[in-house]
Amino acid sequence: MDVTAFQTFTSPVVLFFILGLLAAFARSDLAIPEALAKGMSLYLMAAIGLKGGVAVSKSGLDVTVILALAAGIAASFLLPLIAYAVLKGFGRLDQVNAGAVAAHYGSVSVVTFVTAVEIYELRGTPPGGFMVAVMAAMETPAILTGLLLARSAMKTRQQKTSELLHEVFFNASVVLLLGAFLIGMITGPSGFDDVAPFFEAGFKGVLCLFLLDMGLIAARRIMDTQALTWRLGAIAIALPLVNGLIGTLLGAGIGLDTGSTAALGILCASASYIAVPAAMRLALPEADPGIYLTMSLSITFPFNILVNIGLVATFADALTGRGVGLP
Amino acid sequence: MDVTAFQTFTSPVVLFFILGLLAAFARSDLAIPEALAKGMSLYLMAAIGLKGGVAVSKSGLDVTVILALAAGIAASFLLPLIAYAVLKGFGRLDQVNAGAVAAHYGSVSVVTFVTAVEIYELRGTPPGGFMVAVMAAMETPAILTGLLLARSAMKTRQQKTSELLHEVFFNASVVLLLGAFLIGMITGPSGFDDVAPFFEAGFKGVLCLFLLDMGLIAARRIMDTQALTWRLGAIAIALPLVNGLIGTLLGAGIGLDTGSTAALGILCASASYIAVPAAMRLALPEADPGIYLTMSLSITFPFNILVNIGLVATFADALTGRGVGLP
Amino acid sequence: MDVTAFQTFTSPVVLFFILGLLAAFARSDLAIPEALAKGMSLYLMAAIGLKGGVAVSKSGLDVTVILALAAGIAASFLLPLIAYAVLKGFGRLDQVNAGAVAAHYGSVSVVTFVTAVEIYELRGTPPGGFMVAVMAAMETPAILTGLLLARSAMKTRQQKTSELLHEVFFNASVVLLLGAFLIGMITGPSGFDDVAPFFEAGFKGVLCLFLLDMGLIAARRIMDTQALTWRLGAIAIALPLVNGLIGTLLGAGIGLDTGSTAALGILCASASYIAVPAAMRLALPEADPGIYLTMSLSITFPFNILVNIGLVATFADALTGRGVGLP
Amino acid sequence: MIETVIRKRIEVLTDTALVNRVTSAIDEAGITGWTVTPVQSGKGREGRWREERVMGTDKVLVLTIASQEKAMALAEDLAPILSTHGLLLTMWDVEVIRGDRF
Amino acid sequence: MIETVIRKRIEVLTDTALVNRVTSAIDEAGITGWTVTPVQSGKGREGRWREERVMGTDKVLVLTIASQEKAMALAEDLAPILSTHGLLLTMWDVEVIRGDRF
Amino acid sequence: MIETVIRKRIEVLTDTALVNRVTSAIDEAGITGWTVTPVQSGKGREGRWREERVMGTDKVLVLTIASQEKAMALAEDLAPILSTHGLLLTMWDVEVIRGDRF
Ligand SMILES: Nc1ncnc2c1ncn2[C@@H]1O[C@H](COP(=O)(O)O)[C@@H](O)[C@H]1O
Ligand SMILES: Nc1ncnc2c1ncn2[C@@H]1O[C@H](COP(=O)(O)O)[C@@H](O)[C@H]1O
Ligand SMILES: Nc1ncnc2c1ncn2[C@@H]1O[C@H](COP(=O)(O)O)[C@@H](O)[C@H]1O
Ligand code: NA
Ligand code: NA
Ligand code: NA
Repeated sequence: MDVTAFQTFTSPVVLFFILGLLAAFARSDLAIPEALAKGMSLYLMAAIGLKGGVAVSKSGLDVTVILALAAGIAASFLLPLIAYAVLKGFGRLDQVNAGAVAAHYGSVSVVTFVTAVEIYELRGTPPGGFMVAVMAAMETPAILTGLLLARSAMKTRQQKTSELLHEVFFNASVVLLLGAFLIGMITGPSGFDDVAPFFEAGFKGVLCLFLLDMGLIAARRIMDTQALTWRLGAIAIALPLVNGLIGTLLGAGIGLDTGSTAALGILCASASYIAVPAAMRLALPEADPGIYLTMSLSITFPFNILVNIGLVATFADALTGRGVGLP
Repeated sequence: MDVTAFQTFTSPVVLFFILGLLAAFARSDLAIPEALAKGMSLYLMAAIGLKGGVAVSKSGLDVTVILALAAGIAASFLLPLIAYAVLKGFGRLDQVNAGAVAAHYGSVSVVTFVTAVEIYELRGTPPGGFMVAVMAAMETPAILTGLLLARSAMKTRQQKTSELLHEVFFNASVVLLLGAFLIGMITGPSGFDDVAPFFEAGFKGVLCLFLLDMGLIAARRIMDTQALTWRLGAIAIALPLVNGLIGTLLGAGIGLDTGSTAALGILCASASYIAVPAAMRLALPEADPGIYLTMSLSITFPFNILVNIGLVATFADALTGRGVGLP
Repeated sequence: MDVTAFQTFTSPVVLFFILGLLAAFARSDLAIPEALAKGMSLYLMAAIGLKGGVAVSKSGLDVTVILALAAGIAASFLLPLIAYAVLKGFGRLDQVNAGAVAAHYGSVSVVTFVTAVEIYELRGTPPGGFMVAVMAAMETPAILTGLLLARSAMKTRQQKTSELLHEVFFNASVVLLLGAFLIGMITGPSGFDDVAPFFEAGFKGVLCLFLLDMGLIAARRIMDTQALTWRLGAIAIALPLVNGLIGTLLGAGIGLDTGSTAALGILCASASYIAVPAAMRLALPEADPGIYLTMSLSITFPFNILVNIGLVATFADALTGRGVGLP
Repeated sequence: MIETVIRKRIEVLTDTALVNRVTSAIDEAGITGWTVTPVQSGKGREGRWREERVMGTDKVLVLTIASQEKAMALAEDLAPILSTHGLLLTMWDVEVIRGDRF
Repeated sequence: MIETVIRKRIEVLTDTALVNRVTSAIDEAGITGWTVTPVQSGKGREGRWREERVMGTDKVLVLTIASQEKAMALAEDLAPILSTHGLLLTMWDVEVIRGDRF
Repeated sequence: MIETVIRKRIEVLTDTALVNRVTSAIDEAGITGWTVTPVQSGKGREGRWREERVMGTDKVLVLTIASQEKAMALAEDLAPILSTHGLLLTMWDVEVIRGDRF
């Protein structure tokens, strides 16, 4: 664990995130143009999708992959239930806000996953390529659970369900991740070689700049917010710990290798701050973005990047017996 | 031909284009920010210009190059005449719209050319570097022919001719393509080595994302349009076939190698959707962009990328005897 | 010197700058989207900062570095005094405008420095990595001197000093340069390897496109300006010559190697066109941006890129005995 | 002298996620068109929003020109979601040329 | 109390390709300045345009503040190309401070 | 029929560097919020500015909706820096729905 924690803090990727946090706290005017930030997130999703697909085209799809997909989807459906109970009870949120926040914690954060993969590769326990498909599959089920939990309290003109389902299944990140994954599977390693200098060599550098931006945004939001209580802050730390534990147990339980187990753990631990907020704006406009964005983006996200990626890895090591992962 | 067609559909570049088409048809909200799309097109033009110039600095300029330039310019001037006749007759367009559309089909599409070069290199028949200069030379003559054809029907305050000529000869893509071409010729291979990691290694990856965007745009336009008749749709398929044939015959006739012959074919087959529409907005505001953009961008462009690049290559093989191209 | 001058004009980086100048003078509509230009400048600062930090992590900090920092800071404080005298006397500017312009010439231009480093590396006299820290340290002292010089003439509501100091010390470029420098020092060469394909391999290519944009902007500004007299134009050439001389003498005097001596020279010779104008807008709104931007951006910047980088290098060679620099 | 007529100009500040709802309300009101312009940042009762566009919480301004009567129909249609969805609607009279288009 | 005067605010929606034509009309009308703001998408009689900015069909909004008289001169000057070139012009009265500038 | 009330709409064109000064003036005037929209280029007495955003000389448009009284307080507060800092302020009456918010 010492090694992991140490590696985390000498990785340029994490250091750029910290630089972003510090710059924002010091009220520097450093900012990444919006178009660039969107472009970088499209690039990261295309790259991670492609790499996953190429990996699966090499290893093939087997029963482990099916199990991992099933486990991920089940977790995304069910984790919001725990979150909802805690948020309504200890967190003192009303039904609508508790449902909205719960949906975020069942879904996943692409950048947390990507950062974890980088760090797990450095440790010698790279997750399997199919975990990208698991991530894409976990993005949306939580939204449905969250809406069901909040629904009875909803007063306004209902979003048409078909419209919402469409939004949920064809949102940009799901389409791009799965599309690039399929392209990677079709072209395989030889087709990927052509585009590898762009999608592989540039990857970590882009991730550095993207995390710089995320640090700036996370810190600015927490400085501007008025909506956050200490109870909600505590939950935003507790949920990734608990969910990370559950995910890691699940991964080890279905027999994943060390890296994939940790990756499933961090997927469960991470909270969405792109796809789910967009869906909530449409479907639960009464819920307060000041609550769900600040919790997922300004507390859980940094906690996962700086601490939890390492914790989950250590736990996965213990459960699976380190060295099982293919280096 | 089987091999070519197969290669086309396992190339990540083409697959990303198809992903874009499908995502837009499924009404996904996937979109590339405008600034990024413009940046990528500047990058592609700078890179293709540089590479062409470096290639010519190695091979030198000879009579073949002069002939290819002359053939390209002549084709750009004359191809609109065929298009105009078909558009007015079979297509039932009025004089102004027929002239405007004809200008597009005489000019060229940079991205079609670039994609063709990638695919022809994979096949082992790379076009000569000087074809970049031919492409730049073919961008604008067609605009003049199109305007002459439409002119007698023009009613509004005339665009000053000098203003228009300036717009035509100093438009961004001509300046950047020829400028980068000259820079490539001046610096030569040794100077290019410095910037190759950026302009060469990243090229195919950027092309992937750019074609993803083009797929999104082409599909969205055809879903939104009301201006298109089946006659015009048919012409938007027939013209690239006929013009591709003419261009390939021309290339073989002046003794170009296989790759360059196919490249001249695809230049003739391709239709502009950047430079010419901009010029038409200024010079022929009465013409309907709903017609010329939908034809060139939403029908001819995908047809060229998915089908015609392969057809033209096969035809060029037959005419020149495959294997003449330097692999 | 012949060699240097020749190398300058076959470097793609400089040629793209010239292309930008020519395209703007020909009134082409070529333009780089704003978000992209900002993104490229962030990239260049992060990359140069990282590289400097990694270099220092290898070589360690010693007395030379301290001396270079002290010399740079002193120069930034004091060079505006010379500039101010010339601008008020020969240049016939009033106190406020003379102070504002003087601040620009004491501060530095990141892109001029970066271009010089590229060219000095080609010549075999790379500057030390610590010069990046010197550059960051030189950005802001000149602002204080310039304000002191102009202050007694200031009439409007004073910018709160604390606010201004904050703006000055936490402005985006200082934070990013020093932050990336520290990250480079912490991660060292091994951590940098991961991100090198992005930050190192792409560097010169990005610099090409960025200088293309700078050429466009510099030329367009000079065509649009009405504020410039021939006296001010002459000063915008004379100051970089004189300041470059002073900086080079200073560098040789404190015993820097050839490359670092030339780098200190070009830092003194360069004039800010990003950080200082922004500070002047806040602190000296009465000063005319038409004067200070046109001088620093449209005259001094091109003069440095095209001529002075070479001159300063030749002078540094003579002073230090070429070959002292570590190639 | 050219002739101008009076029309209503309506501007609606809305989350990007809701822009389709606003534009389809415009279409349903029988208005000929609309234009979307970008927005950078802002502050309201929910505090500042600034860089959250990566997070899908960015906003745009939808502007449309319509006759008095169609404008009121649009305002009527959007009224219920104005407060629940945090929309901001302003409208005023403008002069337009070729007013028959609107 | 500060004093305000009434001026006309004119906004012209135009293709980017035509922006020079509009701004030179403003200059010719003797108006002191203008400001160009970006536009993202829209719908008109020709259907939607959205992502076509790569294609040179993007639009901008040109806004200018002028005296009543200069504003009418500008409107007069632009009127002939309003329909042929798909421009959209609206104008209304605004209060400005330091009105002598305009 | 929905009810609308009249409020002032104020738009201030300002250097990006000064946007904090403008928005804090809005906050101090007790106005509930503001919105910042981007600007691309322009021309004024100092000549054109166009691509200088890399140079920190870009501008934005700050818009705010307020009651007549608060609007005048804001205008009063900004008046001194309008000419020194090259700001451009226009205001006019608009109809809003749910006017109690402003
Ligand atoms: N009623 C309207 N309100 C606001 N914008 C409009 C309106 N009608 C047209 N537009 C804009 O003007 C552009 C050209 O319209 P048109 O000339 O009808 O194709 C459209 O794409 C819209 O951006
Ligand atoms: N009459 C005007 N109408 C619209 N915008 C203007 C006008 N005059 C000036 N501007 C804008 O205000 C900025 C500063 O103007 P100035 O203070 O005259 O240099 C210009 O760059 C324009 O963007
Ligand atoms: N008085 C106002 N003037 C201009 N824009 C406002 C005003 N109040 C709110 N806004 C904008 O509307 C958004 C939502 O406001 P709210 O619903 O109060 O959170 C804010 O983020 C601002 O961009
Ligand atoms: Na989760
Ligand atoms: Na053609
Ligand atoms: Na200097």
